[in-house]
Amino acid sequence: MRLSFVSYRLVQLLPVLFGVALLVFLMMHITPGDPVELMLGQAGHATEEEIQALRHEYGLDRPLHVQFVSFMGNAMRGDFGTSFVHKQPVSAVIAARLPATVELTAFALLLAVAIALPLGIISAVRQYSFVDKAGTLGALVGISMPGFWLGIVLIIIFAVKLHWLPVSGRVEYGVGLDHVTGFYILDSILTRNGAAFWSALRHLALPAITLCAAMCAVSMRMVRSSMLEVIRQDYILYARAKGLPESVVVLKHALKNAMLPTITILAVQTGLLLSGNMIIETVFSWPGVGRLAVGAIEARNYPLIQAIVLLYALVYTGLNFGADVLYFVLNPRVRTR
Amino acid sequence: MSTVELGLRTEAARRPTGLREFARSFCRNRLAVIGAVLILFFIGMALAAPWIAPHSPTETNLDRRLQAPFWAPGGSYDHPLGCDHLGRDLISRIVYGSRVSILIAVVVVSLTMLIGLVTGLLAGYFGGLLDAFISRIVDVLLAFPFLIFALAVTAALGPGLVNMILALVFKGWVEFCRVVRAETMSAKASDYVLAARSVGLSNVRILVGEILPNVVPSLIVLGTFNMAVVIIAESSLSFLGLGVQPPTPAWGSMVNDGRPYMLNAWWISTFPGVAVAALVLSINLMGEGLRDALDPRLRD
Amino acid sequence: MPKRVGSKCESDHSLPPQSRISRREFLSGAAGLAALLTLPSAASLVAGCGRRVGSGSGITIGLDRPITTLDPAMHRSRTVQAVVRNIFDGLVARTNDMKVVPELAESWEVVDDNTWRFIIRSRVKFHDGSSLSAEDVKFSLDRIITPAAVGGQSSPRKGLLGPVSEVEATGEHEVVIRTSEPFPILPDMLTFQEIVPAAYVREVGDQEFARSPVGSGPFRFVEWRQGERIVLERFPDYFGGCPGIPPLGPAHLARVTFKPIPEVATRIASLLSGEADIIQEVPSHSVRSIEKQARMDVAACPGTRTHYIGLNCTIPPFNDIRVRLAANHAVDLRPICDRVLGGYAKVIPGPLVPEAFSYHEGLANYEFDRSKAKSLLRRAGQLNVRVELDTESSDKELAEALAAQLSKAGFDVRVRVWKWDLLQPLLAGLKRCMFLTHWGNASLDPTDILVPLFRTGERGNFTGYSSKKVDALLISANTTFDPDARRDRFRQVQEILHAEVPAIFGIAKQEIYGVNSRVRNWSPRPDGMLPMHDVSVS
Amino acid sequence: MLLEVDNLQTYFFTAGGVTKAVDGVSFALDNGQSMALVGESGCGKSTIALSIIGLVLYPGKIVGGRVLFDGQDLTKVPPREMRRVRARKMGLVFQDPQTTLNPAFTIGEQVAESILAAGGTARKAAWDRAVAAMEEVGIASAAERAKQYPHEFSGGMRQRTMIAAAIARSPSLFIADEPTTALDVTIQAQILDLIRRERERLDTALLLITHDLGIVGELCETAAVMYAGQLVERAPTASLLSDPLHPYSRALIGCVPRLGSRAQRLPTVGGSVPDLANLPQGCRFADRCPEAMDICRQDMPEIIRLENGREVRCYLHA
Repeated sequence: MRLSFVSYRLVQLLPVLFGVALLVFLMMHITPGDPVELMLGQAGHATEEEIQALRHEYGLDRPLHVQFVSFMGNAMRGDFGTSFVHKQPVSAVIAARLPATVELTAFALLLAVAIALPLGIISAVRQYSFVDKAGTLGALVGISMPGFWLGIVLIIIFAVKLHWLPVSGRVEYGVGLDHVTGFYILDSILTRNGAAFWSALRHLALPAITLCAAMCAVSMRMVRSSMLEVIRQDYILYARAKGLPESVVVLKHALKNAMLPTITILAVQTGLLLSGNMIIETVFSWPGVGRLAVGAIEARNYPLIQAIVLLYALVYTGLNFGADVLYFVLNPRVRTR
Repeated sequence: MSTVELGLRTEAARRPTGLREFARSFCRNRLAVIGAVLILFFIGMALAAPWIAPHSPTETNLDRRLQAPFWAPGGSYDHPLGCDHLGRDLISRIVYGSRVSILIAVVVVSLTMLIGLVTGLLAGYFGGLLDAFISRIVDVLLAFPFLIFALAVTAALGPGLVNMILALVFKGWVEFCRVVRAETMSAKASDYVLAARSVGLSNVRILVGEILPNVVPSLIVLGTFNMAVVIIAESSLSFLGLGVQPPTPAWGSMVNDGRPYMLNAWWISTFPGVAVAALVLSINLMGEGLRDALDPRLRD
Repeated sequence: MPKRVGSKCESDHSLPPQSRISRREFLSGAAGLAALLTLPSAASLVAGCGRRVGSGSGITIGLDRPITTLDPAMHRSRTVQAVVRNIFDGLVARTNDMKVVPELAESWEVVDDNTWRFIIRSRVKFHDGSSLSAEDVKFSLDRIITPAAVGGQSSPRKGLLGPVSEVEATGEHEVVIRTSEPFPILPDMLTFQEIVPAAYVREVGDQEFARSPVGSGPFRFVEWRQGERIVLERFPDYFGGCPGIPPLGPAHLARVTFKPIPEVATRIASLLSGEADIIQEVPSHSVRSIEKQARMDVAACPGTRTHYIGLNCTIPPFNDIRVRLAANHAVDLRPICDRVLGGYAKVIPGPLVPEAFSYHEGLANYEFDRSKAKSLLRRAGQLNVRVELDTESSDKELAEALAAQLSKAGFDVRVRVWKWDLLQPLLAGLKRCMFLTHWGNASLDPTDILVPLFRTGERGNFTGYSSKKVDALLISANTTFDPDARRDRFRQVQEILHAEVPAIFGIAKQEIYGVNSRVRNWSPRPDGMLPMHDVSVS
Repeated sequence: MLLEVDNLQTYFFTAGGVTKAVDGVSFALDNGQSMALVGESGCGKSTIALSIIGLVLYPGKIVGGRVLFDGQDLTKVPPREMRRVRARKMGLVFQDPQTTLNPAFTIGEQVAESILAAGGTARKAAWDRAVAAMEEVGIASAAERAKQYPHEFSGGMRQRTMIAAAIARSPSLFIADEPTTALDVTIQAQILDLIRRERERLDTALLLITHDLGIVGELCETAAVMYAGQLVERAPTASLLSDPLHPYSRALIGCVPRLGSRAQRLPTVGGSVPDLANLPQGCRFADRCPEAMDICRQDMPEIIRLENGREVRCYLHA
């Protein structure tokens, strides 16, 4: 039963990935703009023949369908070609940037959950209380602030005025952090490098807070509303009537049921975080995939864009898949049917 | 909705759900009324912009470039919130900006809601191939980073207001569709829909009469939040080069335009940001009130 | 003498820039460390772990663009060159005031119209200890001019070497360069190329080389965390640098860190917080907020980029010269330079910046006269003609100011803000009629800008301007060695362009940098290079 | 006296006004006794149950009267103590086993939890007792079924589970709120039988809340009829059924179908319950009462105690 569900969902991923690949391929190729022109920059001295030669080198002179087939074929082998700008395999370019993005996103996600879950629960249990109202207000403010604005404000306050936190980057030079996994927090723990750990954490703070603000707001509201829905259910009244302590009623009986819709929302939100990365990473000069993507799009760096979009799609569908599986595990109705 | 005979709902809260009742219930929610009044205020501001705004929103005057708000050094009461990087009066731009921002939010959210509602209802209710088809499209669009969309749309159609709305709608309906679909599926399995089916009600009547009312509350909550998201998205899009074109003032773009001046002229992007937050707050307060008034289950 | 502009500079005019900065007090070491110390727990954690070794002699530079490669042959970015130029040297270099001087080349001579001979300096060492020879020079230039020579790919810098067709190592320290047609500006163009170690590149491969390069420059490569920073260290065995740019010897700085920080506000914030010592591309409106800070300063110099409004001469309304003239009479660039650009810009009457070779002093901008503009438009039947002014978001402010002026003089102008990748093909296809853009002229030789912008059918010719006379003059100027003859031809071209007005000229913006006052001996350069060899910190 | 409800007033403060769901109800129940609260839906009988267990939720509030339980006034007990009282001394069964069991936990867990809440039992022991209780209420292979989820149980089985959860901790008061309403007729009988049996076995007092007079006779010694937030009649069940005094009781009993009765049409009570937020001045049943007099619309009748221990709120018996 379980296996068939999982494999069914896995099979569903394939058309999605294919659809994403096709979409990004078409979008990038049918819109005007020549990567070779952009690569050569504004200064003169490039002849038409040179441009043609470069186009040929990157296979841009072949018919669209041929390009797509070869792109898909190579992509299945994990080969996304060479980045026009970096002159390196796309996979290597992305691999160098991926840990930064994953670290930032994971941290922001943790932060968002750590804030949104308790606040959402309290707001629901104590509906119309001060915490509820303050939380609602906070969520609205959080969602009303564009990431770049909040980011710059935080930089001005915490880096420029107070000198508490660094403006950009991931870790100080000179703390002697060894590369193990590429996740600096993890690396510093693995190598027991306290200075590096502290430095990495400080660098992570501002971008993570900025990134999680909007997600935190949405998640909190979602937790609150699904908790409100659940708390009105008869089984909660019954649980109370049984004389269970309020904490058990809320944290066990209510939360487990409220988690089901929340998990789905969290998965979607994490997907949105990935897009949010593009702007936050730019503001904080965070060396991640989001900033890479912005640059790649501006330079029409097709191989890199395609790979990044596919990666995003993969992560996103993977998250959703994970949420589904989790839903499946948490929800006895689906599981045992 | 089977409920335990426990008095809370069945005994105390049985009231007809007429329009008047709805209005009464809504009006009793003080915060919701405040929200509604604020929204009316913003709409009034948008409509009466030419009479309210002290100056032209597009008139540049380089002598007043980056002039500070009235309380700060260099400010004057003539331009209470200061001037932007081209010496345009900020408060006038905010007043006029309400037009564009409200228009964008309303148009985008209504369109996305409508598309999401229809597709979500269909997918959730009929299931099968239709569901699979819609769900895969939804999955593909959801898995696609928004930035790429925005750029593709600009690339195909050029930057501008209408194209920006298209880009927002193109991706925005998906979220509504997902939620509506899920709600529809759970409502479909419920007793009252089974009952309605067994009585032989037509699909349309079940969808509109039985399922829709259950979907609407979450739709409204999502919709009000999306208003906020859309207004903010406009600023992110101008960050990416797909914003409202100058010199038309729009709050989101104004927030973005002020970005490089954050260090030395914070007011340029902060005041429009405050306007966004105030509008979003009032939309949301009203949304909550609407939801509570619309949903008999949540009424007290 | 490099030009420094800016209010503070002006007031200190009598002092050389270096000493001016050096007079300032600098308190503790890195400001970043100071920031850290505000948190006691941080201090205890960091203490004794060797952070910021010799912090006094390190410098951090905030770049406005990402660094995509460290292979000097595989980029087309000024910022990348500014970085790699510290790791590598070229045959030829420019002084801070843009004079071309020999670097790795000891001297050169023109053998004939199509042949040049370069004598290479001996006793130059690469960072891996090997010696630089003529072979390395040939290898480096061959990588650029030969198609698919770098790991199967062609160098995007080929165009910069124009007609260079063959490079031959004729001795241990002698190289002959042949061109397919006369190429008088070869030395100028060679300043854009750097010499790489042939043996090392062959050994590690092109890809690895691009990640961890070895050069012969004053700094050697230490670390590149992509998107985050590039760290270089002093190369103790450096040959000393151009004799034309004293002092000679190894670099003063122990370490140079480059950090790409594309977001303007963030870049300024990292200067103000002490994380960066020099930052690129400071917008003029932020100058005051930097100068306000103790120990922070602004340095500016003339740039090499020309901002202009291109007018498409092939489609209405600007196919009518009266409309083009009207547009030129409609704008008053002086207040724009003074206010919008904070005085960090100069009005220019043509495509060339005043520092460029053969700049025509005799030309003047069209007189600002709205009624004249309107009457020209009326005569052309185009009064209140509606046009869109295309631009990029980086120039939005300027475009809005110009549009406001044009709209007061009989045009109805709307600004449309694009991304360059989308605007570029439309411009190249001559589909847009009015656009604000800029073009760089890093070599300061007019060829670099006049040819791509105004020769018939060139890829930067977005105005569709076509004049047989101009085409012929440009070709002849480019193949002539006599500087006076070249100057004369370029001046003629400028006169024709001024008369036929394919564009509204023009603004030459300054390059504005933010500098921490502990930095000494550094000054900004028009070409945007950031040589750190002579720089030190107090 | 185990339970003494004295002039209980529970109001709901809603946007529409004050809804007097329970308006001055008094009754008493001794150890081992059983009593039924009968009335139409919406008359406030379930609110009485909630008031007793201290779970009247916002916007409801007990505004007057006392609920004495073991001599303790539950309306004045702090929530934490109230929880302990519920856990140790009360057992509850609700109407709809479909929605009252948490879908996310196993049956055994939910029964065991109820034992754990009473305190003094280890987790393992609680589980064992839960399984034993499930066996006791007639669930076959209880050890296996305890590991299943509510949706795998039938309605009757779920109701048995609820009873198991209630009896597992040997409460002194057993409150059953419409325990059979949602069940099939055949199952109803089994469940009623089970309740009676368990009540006798444990000698628990029973407060049965129902709209179905038919089941009252089998379970309860006394019955109280409720109308619009008030008690209108209280009597030993047998007397009430054979000789109802209040016109409402009569109407209600008239509604109970009798097997073998040949009536073509079931009699119904005409009209509807008055709005609890907007009550009439006089007798609350006056509008629907076939025997209403002028005074009935003027003044609210008081409860009248008759010699045989019966109580009725009606001017007919003054």
